[in-house]
Amino acid sequence: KTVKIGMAIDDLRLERWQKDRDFFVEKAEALGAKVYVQSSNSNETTQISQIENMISRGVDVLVIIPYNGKVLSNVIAEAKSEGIRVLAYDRLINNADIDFYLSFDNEKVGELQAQALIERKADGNFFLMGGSPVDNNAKLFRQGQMNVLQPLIDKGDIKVVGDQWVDGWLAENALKIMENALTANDNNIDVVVASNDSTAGGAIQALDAQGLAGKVHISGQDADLAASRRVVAGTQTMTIYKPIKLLATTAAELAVQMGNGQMPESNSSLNNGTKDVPSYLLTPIPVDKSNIDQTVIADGFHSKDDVYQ
Amino acid sequence: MMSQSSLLMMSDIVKKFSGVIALNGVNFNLERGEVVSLCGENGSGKSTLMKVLTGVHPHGSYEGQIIYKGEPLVSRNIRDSEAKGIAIIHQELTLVKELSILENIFLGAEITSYGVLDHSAMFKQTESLLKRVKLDVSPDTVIRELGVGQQQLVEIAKALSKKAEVLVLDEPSAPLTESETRVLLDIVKQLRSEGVSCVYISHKLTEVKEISDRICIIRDGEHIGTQDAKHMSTDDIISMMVGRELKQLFPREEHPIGEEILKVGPVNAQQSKASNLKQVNQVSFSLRKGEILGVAGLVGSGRTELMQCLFGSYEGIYQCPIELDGKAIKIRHNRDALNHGIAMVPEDRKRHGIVPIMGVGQNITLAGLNMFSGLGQTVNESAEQAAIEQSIQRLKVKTASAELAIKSLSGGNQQKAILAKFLLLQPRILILDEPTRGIDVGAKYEIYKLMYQLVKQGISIIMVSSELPEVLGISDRVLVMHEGKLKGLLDNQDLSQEMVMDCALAEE
Amino acid sequence: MSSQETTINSTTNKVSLMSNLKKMKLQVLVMFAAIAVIMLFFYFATEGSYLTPRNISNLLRQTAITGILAIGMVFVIISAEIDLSVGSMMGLLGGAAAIMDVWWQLPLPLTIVLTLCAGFLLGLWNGWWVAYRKVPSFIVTLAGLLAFRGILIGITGGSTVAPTTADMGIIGQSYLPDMFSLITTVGALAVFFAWQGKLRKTRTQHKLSNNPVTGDIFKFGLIAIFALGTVLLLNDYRGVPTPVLLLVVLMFAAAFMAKKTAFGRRIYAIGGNLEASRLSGINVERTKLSVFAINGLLVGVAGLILASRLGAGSPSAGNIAELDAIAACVIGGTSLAGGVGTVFGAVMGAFIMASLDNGMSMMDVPTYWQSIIKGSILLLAVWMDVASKKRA
Amino acid sequence: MSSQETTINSTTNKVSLMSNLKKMKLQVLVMFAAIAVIMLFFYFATEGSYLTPRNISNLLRQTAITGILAIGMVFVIISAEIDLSVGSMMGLLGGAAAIMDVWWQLPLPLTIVLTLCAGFLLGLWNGWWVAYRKVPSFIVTLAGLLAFRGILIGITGGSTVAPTTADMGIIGQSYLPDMFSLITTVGALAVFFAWQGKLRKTRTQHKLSNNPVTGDIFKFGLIAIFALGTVLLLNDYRGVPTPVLLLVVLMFAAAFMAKKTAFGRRIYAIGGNLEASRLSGINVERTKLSVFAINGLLVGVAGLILASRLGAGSPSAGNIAELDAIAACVIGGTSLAGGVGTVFGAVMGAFIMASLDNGMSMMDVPTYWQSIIKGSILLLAVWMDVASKKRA
Ligand SMILES: Nc1ncnc2c1ncn2[C@@H]1O[C@H](COP(=O)(O)OP(=O)(O)OP(=O)(O)O)[C@@H](O)[C@H]1O
Ligand SMILES: Nc1ncnc2c1ncn2[C@@H]1O[C@H](COP(=O)(O)OP(=O)(O)OP(=O)(O)O)[C@@H](O)[C@H]1O
Ligand SMILES: O[C@@H]1[C@@H](O)[C@H](O)OC[C@H]1O
Ligand SMILES: [Mg+2]
Ligand SMILES: [Mg+2]
Repeated sequence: KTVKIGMAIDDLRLERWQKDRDFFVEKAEALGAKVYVQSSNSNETTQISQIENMISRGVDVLVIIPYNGKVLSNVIAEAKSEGIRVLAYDRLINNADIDFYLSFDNEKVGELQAQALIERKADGNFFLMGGSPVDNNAKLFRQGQMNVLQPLIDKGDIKVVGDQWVDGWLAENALKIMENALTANDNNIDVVVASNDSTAGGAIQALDAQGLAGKVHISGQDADLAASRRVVAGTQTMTIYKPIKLLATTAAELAVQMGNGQMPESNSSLNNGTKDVPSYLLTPIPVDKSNIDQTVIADGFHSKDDVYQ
Repeated sequence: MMSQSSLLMMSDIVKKFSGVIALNGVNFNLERGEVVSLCGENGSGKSTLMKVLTGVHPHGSYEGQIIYKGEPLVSRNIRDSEAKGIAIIHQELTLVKELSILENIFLGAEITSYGVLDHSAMFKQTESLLKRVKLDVSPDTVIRELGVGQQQLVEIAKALSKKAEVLVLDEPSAPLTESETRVLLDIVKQLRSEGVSCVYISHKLTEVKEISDRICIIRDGEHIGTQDAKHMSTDDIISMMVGRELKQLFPREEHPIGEEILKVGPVNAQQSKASNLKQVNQVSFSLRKGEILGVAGLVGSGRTELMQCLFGSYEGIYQCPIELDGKAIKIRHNRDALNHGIAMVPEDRKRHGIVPIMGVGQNITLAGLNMFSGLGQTVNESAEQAAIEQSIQRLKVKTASAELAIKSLSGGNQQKAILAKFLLLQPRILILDEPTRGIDVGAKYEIYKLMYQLVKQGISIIMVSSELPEVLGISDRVLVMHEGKLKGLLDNQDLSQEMVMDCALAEE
Repeated sequence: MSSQETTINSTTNKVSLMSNLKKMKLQVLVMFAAIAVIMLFFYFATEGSYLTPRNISNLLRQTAITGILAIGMVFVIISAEIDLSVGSMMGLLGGAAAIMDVWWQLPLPLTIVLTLCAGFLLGLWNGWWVAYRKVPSFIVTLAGLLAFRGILIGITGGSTVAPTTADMGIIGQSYLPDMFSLITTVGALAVFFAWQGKLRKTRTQHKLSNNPVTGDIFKFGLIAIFALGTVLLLNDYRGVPTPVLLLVVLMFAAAFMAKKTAFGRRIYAIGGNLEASRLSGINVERTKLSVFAINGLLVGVAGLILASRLGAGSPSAGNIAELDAIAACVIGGTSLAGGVGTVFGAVMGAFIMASLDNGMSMMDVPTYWQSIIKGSILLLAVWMDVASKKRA
Repeated sequence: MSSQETTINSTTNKVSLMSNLKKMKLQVLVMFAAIAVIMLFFYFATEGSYLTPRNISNLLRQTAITGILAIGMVFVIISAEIDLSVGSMMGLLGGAAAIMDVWWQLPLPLTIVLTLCAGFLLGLWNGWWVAYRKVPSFIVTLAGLLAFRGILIGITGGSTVAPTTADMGIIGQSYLPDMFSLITTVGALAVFFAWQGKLRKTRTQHKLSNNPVTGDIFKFGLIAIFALGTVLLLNDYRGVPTPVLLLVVLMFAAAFMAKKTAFGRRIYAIGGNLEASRLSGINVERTKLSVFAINGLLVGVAGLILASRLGAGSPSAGNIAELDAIAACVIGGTSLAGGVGTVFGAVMGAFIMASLDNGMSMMDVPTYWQSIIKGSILLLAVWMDVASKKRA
């Protein structure tokens, strides 16, 4: 029989999820499965309705990138009662009986970001720019960042001159936040700890306007095309390359296995409040100018022409 | 004259609107079971005085004292005064268009049982109230579907439902025809015989003479005098109101009448697509150059609709063949009519006439803006101001300034401003739908004079009016309508009111 | 057909009433036709799974929240005001309910009462500024939109409050016993028919035109079949969902309030002509205050359902729900100018919107196409309504 | 003070005019007072950095987009309509501009022209449905809100289109040469004063009341000082930002259109009384169509600035910008009932909102507090305005 997979995505307006979807669908279809994709535009009720509708459609497996990982308990309980297998993709779903979690080590992501920054500048004024306040990953990133930064803050080397969270990971919001932070601190900002590329993009636009792009160190994540270009151009210090192709194709394989009633292998397990969820965590890779060719481009994630334009 | 036993005594009432003095020490008293008329020019403060009485302008917003039944009257709002037995029919219609007659009559005073509306009880009462005002429609009819005159009858019914001891009627007869006015006057007389006191405001002085026990006259917010009605002639009232003599009411002037310029008809207008009922049924007429054609008929006879068809503003389905100067023209939209030199001053001033928050001047130039605008539609202010000034002078619009919002003008002056708006277009044919409704004698006189001035310049006028004396006093020919049909086209020579009414009601 | 007959029999004066009824009917008809077309289309497009008992159940549950918000909103709009804060307010109230449930572990009834009280108070707050301080409702509720969301994020610290207790699940996730729903429905229908019969008698008594008996029997028959059919269909899956019951009960209560109480008629009056209402002695301020308070109460109900459905209080819950609620009202024939609108229409509007969302997501239409199509259908639906009204 | 004097000199009849003028002035005064209080507060709260040339420059740049949207919106609202689609439309147009620039590599002038044309056409689309198909604008533009966003996501495939060329940066990121701004400002002031002088003469000629000469001189002096002061301040940093120039030019052009052209007058008229305007021979439909088209054009300008500022076309750009634009209009004294409002007020409203956002984010206030405070200040500002109007 063909396995029917429902993929519920948070928000396709964030560039990386497009890639995830494309790789996933391609692989799953190659394995003979049928995939239904829906995106909720960052709205939890919409996402719940979409999952309900997929259940009505009779899917065998649900692959969910939650907008808010804590509000899906009910609908997942319903899915389970229909015998549907559930895979949490990239973001953990809490308090729910999910079958599997596949992601990168998100705390690690935060650590790598902070590490890369302090390698370049280990003191001075730091500005913290968090992600979407309702995204569990955003908190994990911050946790990882603080693992590295806190000792230096306590020592007094690093001064945190601002801490803002960017609603919906939107570049526009990040732009305004950065402009105002620069003004408030009279441009005395040495490092911006941005949690992903779209927020970093907004912040760099503000830095650029002050002629500070390339002078202020700033992190990112996802190796978006625009960000890769910035890394090459030197305006963004680093990004985290998460081999999304690997993640997505692995997920597709797992989903098909689960759809056929098998239980995939795990390499770790995480407690989500309900149970220890068998998990598979991939390793994120920090990328800067020096290793972009060997990673992002070598993997075919972006073409060399695109990045070096 | 001021007896101690007066039911109501208002003394030294002063009311200001952000600096403007509308009432300046007015005295007014009312005995039990009498009818006192309040007369004065437009803007003299009649409505304001009554609003002070009925709590629309709450206690404290005016100076002076009101003693009612021997005690000071303190009304914070209209509910307070209604509770004390004082009810008012406002000059402006105060009905909610989306609600039914029944709902409007009991609005704010609904009959309920256990919190649920008692439709039956209200229905019965409404039916008898409607019978009393001789309005033959179902209590469940939505107000929107009624003509202005019928709406006024509903207002009267509503006031009657309050069973007040003092009833204020602010120009109740303005939108009514003769026969309806008769009904109204009979009702007032009956109320008086039942011991109810009435304050009656009207610009129709024959009514005033007939109904009042006493007449109180104010001018520019000042109390001019109150006298026994028996001792006052219409001329007395007028000269006290206007401050000068006014010899005759209709300044009839000879004027040459030219050849036929407009042929209309047969006009047919349907009420709505759903019904075959016709608002206008096979009406044809013609108009000559420099002629005043009066259009008479009862309320709801379809006069307004006929004019709307001619002007291209009727909203339903209609046919209206028109020949102008012998050539057939098509009027699909009121803009077409205006382009052909046909202008119309609409009947419902508030809804169709004024842009309330705009200045008087800008209202006047609204239709003719193109005349003052040059390159890129830039308005030439100088030319515009000059035109406004001229219009205001020509029609004697009483306004503090051309920039004052038109809504704060008295009704009569609003009417003159709208007239000015269309005169500015220098139309060939001018349609006036109830042009003097709610306008004081002095102003009426001036409007008539203006009409003659216009016809002498070769402009033709069609005047729809529910006041027969006016139709007879002004027009050259009279078109009589009844229930959508043309009943007669009479030459206005030795025509009497009876002859017109007979014509209207004659069987086919 | 039936109205045609009556037109002929009735007198000239009565005609306008008839044509009015006919107009209303036409609008209802257009709405039903729209729903039928939408449903048929999706039925074929999803190879039948759209009309399975299970999806009908889903669909109705997905209608519930917007429907309840629309009921409150329709009164606000009829009174010629607007409430942009309902999305944030629902989020805040849902969050509050979750906090009471998760953090404070209050018993469910207490949580319910406290949440409803809070809703009522927030509604009063909005209403007070609108009615007594004369600040335009657009501004008051825009401020609410911002502030309520801010308070929600503040009290939850931006995190999601989860998981709620099993009790809490009752409000949004449970189903009624089959027998109970059946019996209640039959009972309700009986009461309704009895009442209509009485109404008919009074109308005859007052010599008002009635629809012909055959027409009425046909109509009532349809209603009965429709109501019982839906219940049976739902019972075929898991029963009538509790939020759907809440929606239906609130709908009838609100419709009754709108048409049969003085308070309801006054709302129409102040929306239709504020000055006239004031001059008729209506306490305009208090009426507006009450309308907003009632709206707040209903938002409270919606917030409880939301919290129960989410199993959590989330800082972003209810985002832009106000637009859905307003759109539902307008699709259902409510005029934003005030004075015109029905509870029934508003709920239908919510249902149409939910049907579209549900159908398209079942068809696996990409989200961006869904927005485009939803936008277009909104436009076309209202345009058809406008065009048909003009014709009549 | 000055209005006090005139009141005394004028006759009874003139008083109401004066009090009218006074009312207007009072509103402007309240607005300026509000701005002053906000600015002072932030000045102290940020230890002075709020009022540095650099932040003033920021602040004005942050005002530009909302300000330009508000200019278009104010006409829509004056004509008694609403446009909810501007946020999505701006996103779409910005995205289109970015696509032309990044993907197609069109020269900047062509990108600008095409984007503006596209804006004009989208505006026409909205306007056509509103004016000729009589669909309520709330619905038409709600549909636009959904559909335009959908199209944007569709054509960009959901990804961010970046980076834009350096040329594109000119629109949103460049500054004018110091001398140029100074000379233009002086020139503009001269023209303005000459014109006011002429106006004064016409008014006297037609016996309309004028403000006393001393008052006017004082007022014009203030305006001159303020304008030149701002320019000098901005020059002290990097010069007048291009988007600010655009805002100012568009503001004056629009104000001129509103007050001095027949078209502008007609917009007020149809908002004040649609039926009366129609019967006066105004082509109501065409006027509404034009209003929406102009609004579309302005959204196009805003979209270009946005794309340039972001250096990208982003699928979520411009989210809920419509609310900001509408709020700006209403804070600036525009009545949602139509017929009342000024361009100047709308831009001031946008400025007040931007000041709040800017100041609070400079103070590093947590986002949720920002929402709460912004909401409260919105409410208080409009309430003060309402209260002061009633008093006057
Ligand atoms: N709300 C108001 N604001 C400002 N001025 C007002 C207001 N109401 C009335 N006025 C002014 O008060 C004066 C008296 O008006 P009022 O309506 O009492 O006149 P009236 O005698 O009833 O005239 P008419 O015969 O035309 O009805 C007028 O100059 C009018 O412009
Ligand atoms: N908008 C409307 N919808 C339905 N019926 C209407 C409408 N307006 C008027 N009517 C009906 O049309 C008929 C003609 O009314 P109308 O007032 O226009 O006549 P009229 O001869 O001009 O009388 P009036 O002296 O009142 O102006 C009345 O029976 C009225 O009930
Ligand atoms: O990759 C990131 C993802 O992990 C997070 O959840 O959302 C933002 C993305 O940038
Ligand atoms: Mg009056
Ligand atoms: Mg008429």
